[in-house]
Amino acid sequence: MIKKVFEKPLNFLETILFLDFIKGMSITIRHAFTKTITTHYPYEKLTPPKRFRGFFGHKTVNGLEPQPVFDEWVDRMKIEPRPGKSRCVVCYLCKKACPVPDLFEIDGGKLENGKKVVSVFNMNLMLCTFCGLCVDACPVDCLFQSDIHETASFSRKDSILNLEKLEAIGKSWQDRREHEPDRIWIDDDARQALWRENKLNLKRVENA
Amino acid sequence: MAYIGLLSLLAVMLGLSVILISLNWLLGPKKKEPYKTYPYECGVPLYDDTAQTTFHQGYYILGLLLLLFDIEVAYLFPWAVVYNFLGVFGFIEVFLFLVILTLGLVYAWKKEALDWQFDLESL
Amino acid sequence: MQASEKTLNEIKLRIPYVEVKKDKLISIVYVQKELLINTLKTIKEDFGFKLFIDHSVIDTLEAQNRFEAFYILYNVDTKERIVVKTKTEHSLPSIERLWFAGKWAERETYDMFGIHYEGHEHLVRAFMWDTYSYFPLRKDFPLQGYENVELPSLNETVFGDNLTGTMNYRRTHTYVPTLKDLEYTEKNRIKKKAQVVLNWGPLHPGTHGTMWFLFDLEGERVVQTDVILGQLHRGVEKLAEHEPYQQFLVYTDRMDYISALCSNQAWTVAVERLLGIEDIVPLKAKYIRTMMSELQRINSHLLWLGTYALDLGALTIFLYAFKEREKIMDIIEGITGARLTISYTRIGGVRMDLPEGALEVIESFIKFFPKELKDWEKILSRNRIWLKRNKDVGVLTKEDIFFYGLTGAVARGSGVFYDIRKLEPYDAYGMVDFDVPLGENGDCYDRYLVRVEEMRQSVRIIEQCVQKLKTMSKNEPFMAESQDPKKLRLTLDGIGLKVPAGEVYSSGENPRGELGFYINSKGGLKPYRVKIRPGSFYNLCVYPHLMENRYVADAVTILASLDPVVGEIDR
Amino acid sequence: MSIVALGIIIAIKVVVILAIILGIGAYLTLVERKVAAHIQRRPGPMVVGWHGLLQPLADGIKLLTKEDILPSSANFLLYNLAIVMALVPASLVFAVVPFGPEIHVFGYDIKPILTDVNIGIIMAFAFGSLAVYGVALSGWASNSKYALIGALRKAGIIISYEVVITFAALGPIMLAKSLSTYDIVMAQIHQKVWYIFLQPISFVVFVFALLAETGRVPFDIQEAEAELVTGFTVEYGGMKFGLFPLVEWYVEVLSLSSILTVLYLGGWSPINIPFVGFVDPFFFLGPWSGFIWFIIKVTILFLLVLWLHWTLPRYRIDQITTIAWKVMLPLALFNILITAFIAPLLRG
Amino acid sequence: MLSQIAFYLFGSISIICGLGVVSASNPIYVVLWLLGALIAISGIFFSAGAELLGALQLMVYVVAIAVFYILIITAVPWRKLHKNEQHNRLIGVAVLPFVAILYVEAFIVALSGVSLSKNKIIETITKNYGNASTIGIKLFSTYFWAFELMSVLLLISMIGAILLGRKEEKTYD
Repeated sequence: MIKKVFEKPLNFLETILFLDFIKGMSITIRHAFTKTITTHYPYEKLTPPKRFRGFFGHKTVNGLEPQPVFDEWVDRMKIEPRPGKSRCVVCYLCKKACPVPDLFEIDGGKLENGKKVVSVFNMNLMLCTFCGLCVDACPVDCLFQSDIHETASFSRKDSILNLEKLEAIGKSWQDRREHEPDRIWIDDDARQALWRENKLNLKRVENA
Repeated sequence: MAYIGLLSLLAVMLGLSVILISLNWLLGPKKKEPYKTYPYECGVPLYDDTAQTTFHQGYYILGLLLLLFDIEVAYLFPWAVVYNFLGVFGFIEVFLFLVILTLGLVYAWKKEALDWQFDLESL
Repeated sequence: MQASEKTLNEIKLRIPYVEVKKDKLISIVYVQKELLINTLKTIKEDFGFKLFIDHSVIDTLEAQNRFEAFYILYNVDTKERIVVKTKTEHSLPSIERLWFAGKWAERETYDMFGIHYEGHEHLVRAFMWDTYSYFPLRKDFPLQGYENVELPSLNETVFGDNLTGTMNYRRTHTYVPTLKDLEYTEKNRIKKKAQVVLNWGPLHPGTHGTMWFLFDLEGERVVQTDVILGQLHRGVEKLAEHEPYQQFLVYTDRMDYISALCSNQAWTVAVERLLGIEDIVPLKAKYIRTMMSELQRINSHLLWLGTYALDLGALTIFLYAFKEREKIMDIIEGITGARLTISYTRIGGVRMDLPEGALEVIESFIKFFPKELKDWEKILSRNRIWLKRNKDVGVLTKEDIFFYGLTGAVARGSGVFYDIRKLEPYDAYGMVDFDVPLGENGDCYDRYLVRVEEMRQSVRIIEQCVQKLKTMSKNEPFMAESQDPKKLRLTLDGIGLKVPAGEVYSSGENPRGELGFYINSKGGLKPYRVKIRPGSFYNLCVYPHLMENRYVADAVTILASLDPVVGEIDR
Repeated sequence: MSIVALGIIIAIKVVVILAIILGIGAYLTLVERKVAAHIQRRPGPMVVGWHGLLQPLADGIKLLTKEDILPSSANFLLYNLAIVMALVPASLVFAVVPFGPEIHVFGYDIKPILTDVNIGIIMAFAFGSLAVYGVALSGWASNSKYALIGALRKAGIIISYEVVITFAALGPIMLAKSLSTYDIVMAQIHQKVWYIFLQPISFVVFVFALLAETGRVPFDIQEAEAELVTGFTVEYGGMKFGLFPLVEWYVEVLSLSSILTVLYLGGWSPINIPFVGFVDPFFFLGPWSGFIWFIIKVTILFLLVLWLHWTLPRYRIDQITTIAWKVMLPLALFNILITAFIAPLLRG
Repeated sequence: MLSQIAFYLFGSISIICGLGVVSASNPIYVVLWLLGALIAISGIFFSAGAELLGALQLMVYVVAIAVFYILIITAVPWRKLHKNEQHNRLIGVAVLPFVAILYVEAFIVALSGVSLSKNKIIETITKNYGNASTIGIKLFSTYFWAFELMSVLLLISMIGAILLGRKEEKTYD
């Protein structure tokens, strides 16, 4: 329950022979002759884990939507799902879930057949905290966070995601990462190289 | 004659340092901005307008002691060189010398002059 | 634990003019403003509620006695907590003689509500500069502030970005201090007694953030110290009043940004207690939360150890600590998706189940970590320089702990058994086995040893959590009972379920001391008032006392051993 | 020896010392960064050149092309004079360092020492302590509190360790019976013993004083980054900023390490078996092996300094002065007395 | 000849620096001028062949000035100093004629054939024994009483320094 902490004081021999220094120095020298454990950042990059909360994207309609939720929402909101385009059903739940006001700008356009499609979906990432509450809120698994983490830009305009950008990110995500298993990391070898002394002994998983 | 080398090195180093300092001035950009030359004090307004004020250091006595010990060393250098010529006599001589000065050191130690001097009541 | 019926009755018997109230969540003593000091004194001295936890006021907007003040006190021996409440129009008696920590709390309240404290020695604003004329936490102060300063954006002038609609960058802002304001504040804080007043901070590597210290120096010795806070003040408490409970979680990340998960957990537990759903949170979620927040504790202590060593000149330890910290960050990133501002917990559970491989990775980490810790201890713990720099520096007695309202490792370093995880177990802490390290002398060295030992104990806790989680199947729920997990999260976002009226004080043991949330709900989607009790803020309040007659070089030692984080101090 | 030959020899020596100060001094920054990096399990500079070999060049160019800023309310003359006063005396110490044995080239006997004088060792200490002015002046001239505190701390260190270093050096001088650096090495060769074996106490004291005078950990308080940002250099920029660490951390460490090598490690002599003789694996190089040994010894010392630097925490200023006066100085005095007993036993 | 040139060079430097000492208004400059003067004087010692004295002059006095320097920074009331900067710089100019006269005299002396290099005794001693040994043997045999007295003197001055430098002792006067 209670553990008193204390350390023995230095004894005479340790003081005159500088054993405390030597102990420390033996550790630093040992480290000096082991391999480095850094990633050479701009030249080498780690793959972010699948759950990484980076730039946002819109998944596109490709037949893998969560059913029956998607159809329910499509019916309820009178949406026209278009293959290859955003799954968004203009439910505004993401906007509601967002702790920041004015981050989302969402609007649905009316088609000639009376159905709706999403026409405006702007996200002002200058205000964004990347908390992921909007992603949780999305009922149709449309809005998601991708693995894009290099988000700096030279212009304010570039930090606003519009529908095209979101769809492009979504498509590229669906091509690259969507099929991956829900695993802590994907790049086991690179991580093992960084963890070096730790043996990770993860079960190998073949990418589907 | 032996010092010509020393003097020439001195001259070369003087020239070099002047060159290095002025090169910076020649090659660097010159852009004036309002707070660029503001003294660094963590980016906030200065409380005192200048840093060149009276500033109490705790080791002033140590400085004086150093001076005395330096003079002592000045005597010991010649002694160290001729120590073997002098034999026992020289040893006793310097032993006395050292003992008397060690007394001084012990006195300083006892008077806590070897610690930092701070006297807050005098504020 | 709230004060028992028995204690309340004894108080009622002893001090007949008070009113007592007790419900499941909180025990309150109501008292008249005029009799406040006597009551507090009796409660402190005769009933043993020695530890000062928090004080602030609630702006009730009523016509008479607009402000309701509350004082939260703790009795370490009987493990009871009590809240003393009083009503006032605009002024209160100062309690700085009873608890020094009250001085800082009063400064904060004066700053935010404009309450005047009679008998307060140095009533200056805590976060805002001294020439600021509004009181931001009053209910009639608008959330976005009064817009009266135009700041042209560099981006606009250089790149010509002209955005429209809600995307437009607002050029007008609330009042910002000018250099003149800052100079006035600076000179108002400290009356120069000695030779030189040194600005130590806000942009300084040794202050661990944007803290602004003023050292009045006689040579290298500090004669008096003052702290100017507020460089990172964002009005989190104000924001809390305007956010649904779930959405405020995001802001707790940004308070103590080094241990975001622990703050998340403390907030979640507080809201769960208010909602009364603490018991229906699934066991798996509890274990996951405990495990993750202990990982975060190690992470936070590693940052502390690294910067502490860095401040004392041992730069290599800094990078060794960061090497291990990086591994924890990798784990947390893999599980939650973020490295710093994590927002992983949800009211009623956690955001996601653990991914595949997470437990194996954590197991591998905790197997290796103690060895590494031992190595660092070999470099530091018995090094003569380390001993010289830390022993007998910044000594805090047990009485100091209570007087200054210190918690966390600082309190434990002085031998005060104060660990919320043991005293008032939340989540899975009651179900795991661990020791609380206690120091003896209360100097920087003891605090160092306590924190290092805490890392070992965290490893123990994580080990037990991993063992427990391994026995749980993948299909067990990680959110409180609900058909659709997403639905509960959404309902708590404020679309469906509403929070009942009531108040609660609930705290979590953060790496930097007790992080408490006093939530006052009048029902509905949003809290009426949230007072956050930041561990760092009260831990820092002892700093001027510790710095008396010490050298500038000790400033870093003492500050680093208190381990404050500005995000939490300023909120 | 003709005047022309003498002039050429002196010119060559001066150029060599200049090369040591600028070239090697600059490259030691790379060595330091690499050593620090590997101790901390990083690769260090890797981008400019192969394994960052051109990094010092890039650093130099960067420093030279920075803007030359004079802080307002700083004193222009003293501000710049400080750099000169830091660089010049520190480099003058090399004038009395014997880099190797006497060599015979083109019919001339050349001692690889710029000024071989009777009192070389005193001159080395005198020049070494002159370097304090650069630091102290820079602190006052730049009119910043951090700089002032840093400069005064440096002055405090010098005040404490100047006396310690001279007292420590008295031991070897007594054994060698000479103040000339060249003769001290020769004495060690004749007596067939490095003085480190006879003077272990004074060696330790000297190493501590070396660390203190050069501002290395655990005595780097004059720029203690955590408290004073960078201490006395806080108002300097560009090459001016670059020169201070160059002088303090590299030139001074090199020069004092050379002096230490001369005093305790037998200068250019090969590996020593006390009182028996010397073992020289580089015997095939003839007299040139001496230079190799000198370089090896100084390198090892420099690496030792780096190793300490990247392992230990730092002392506080009052602890530093107290240690100097209460531990180091009595030890050095004690050492002198012991040496007085053993010195007559040595034949030289 | 060379040593003669060196003597005049260092001599004039020391005179100039000495003038700087008395004419400078800022104490920091005073210290720097003094430093220059002392280095020049040690240069004179060197040029005269008294190497040990020169080196010790460098070591002891340089350190001494470091102490002065700290004294100035720590004890000079700079604020008052900045207020009355009306220091008379003309003193320096007024001294110049005297310097000129001095130089003329020095040249007359030099031309009349009295020069330092004539003093052969010093040179022979330094050549045969080295400066330090010569001084050492003299000091520890002929003048050993003076040497021992010196230690007592140093002890007294040490005690004096401690008594004067400590603020605590001042409280009862």
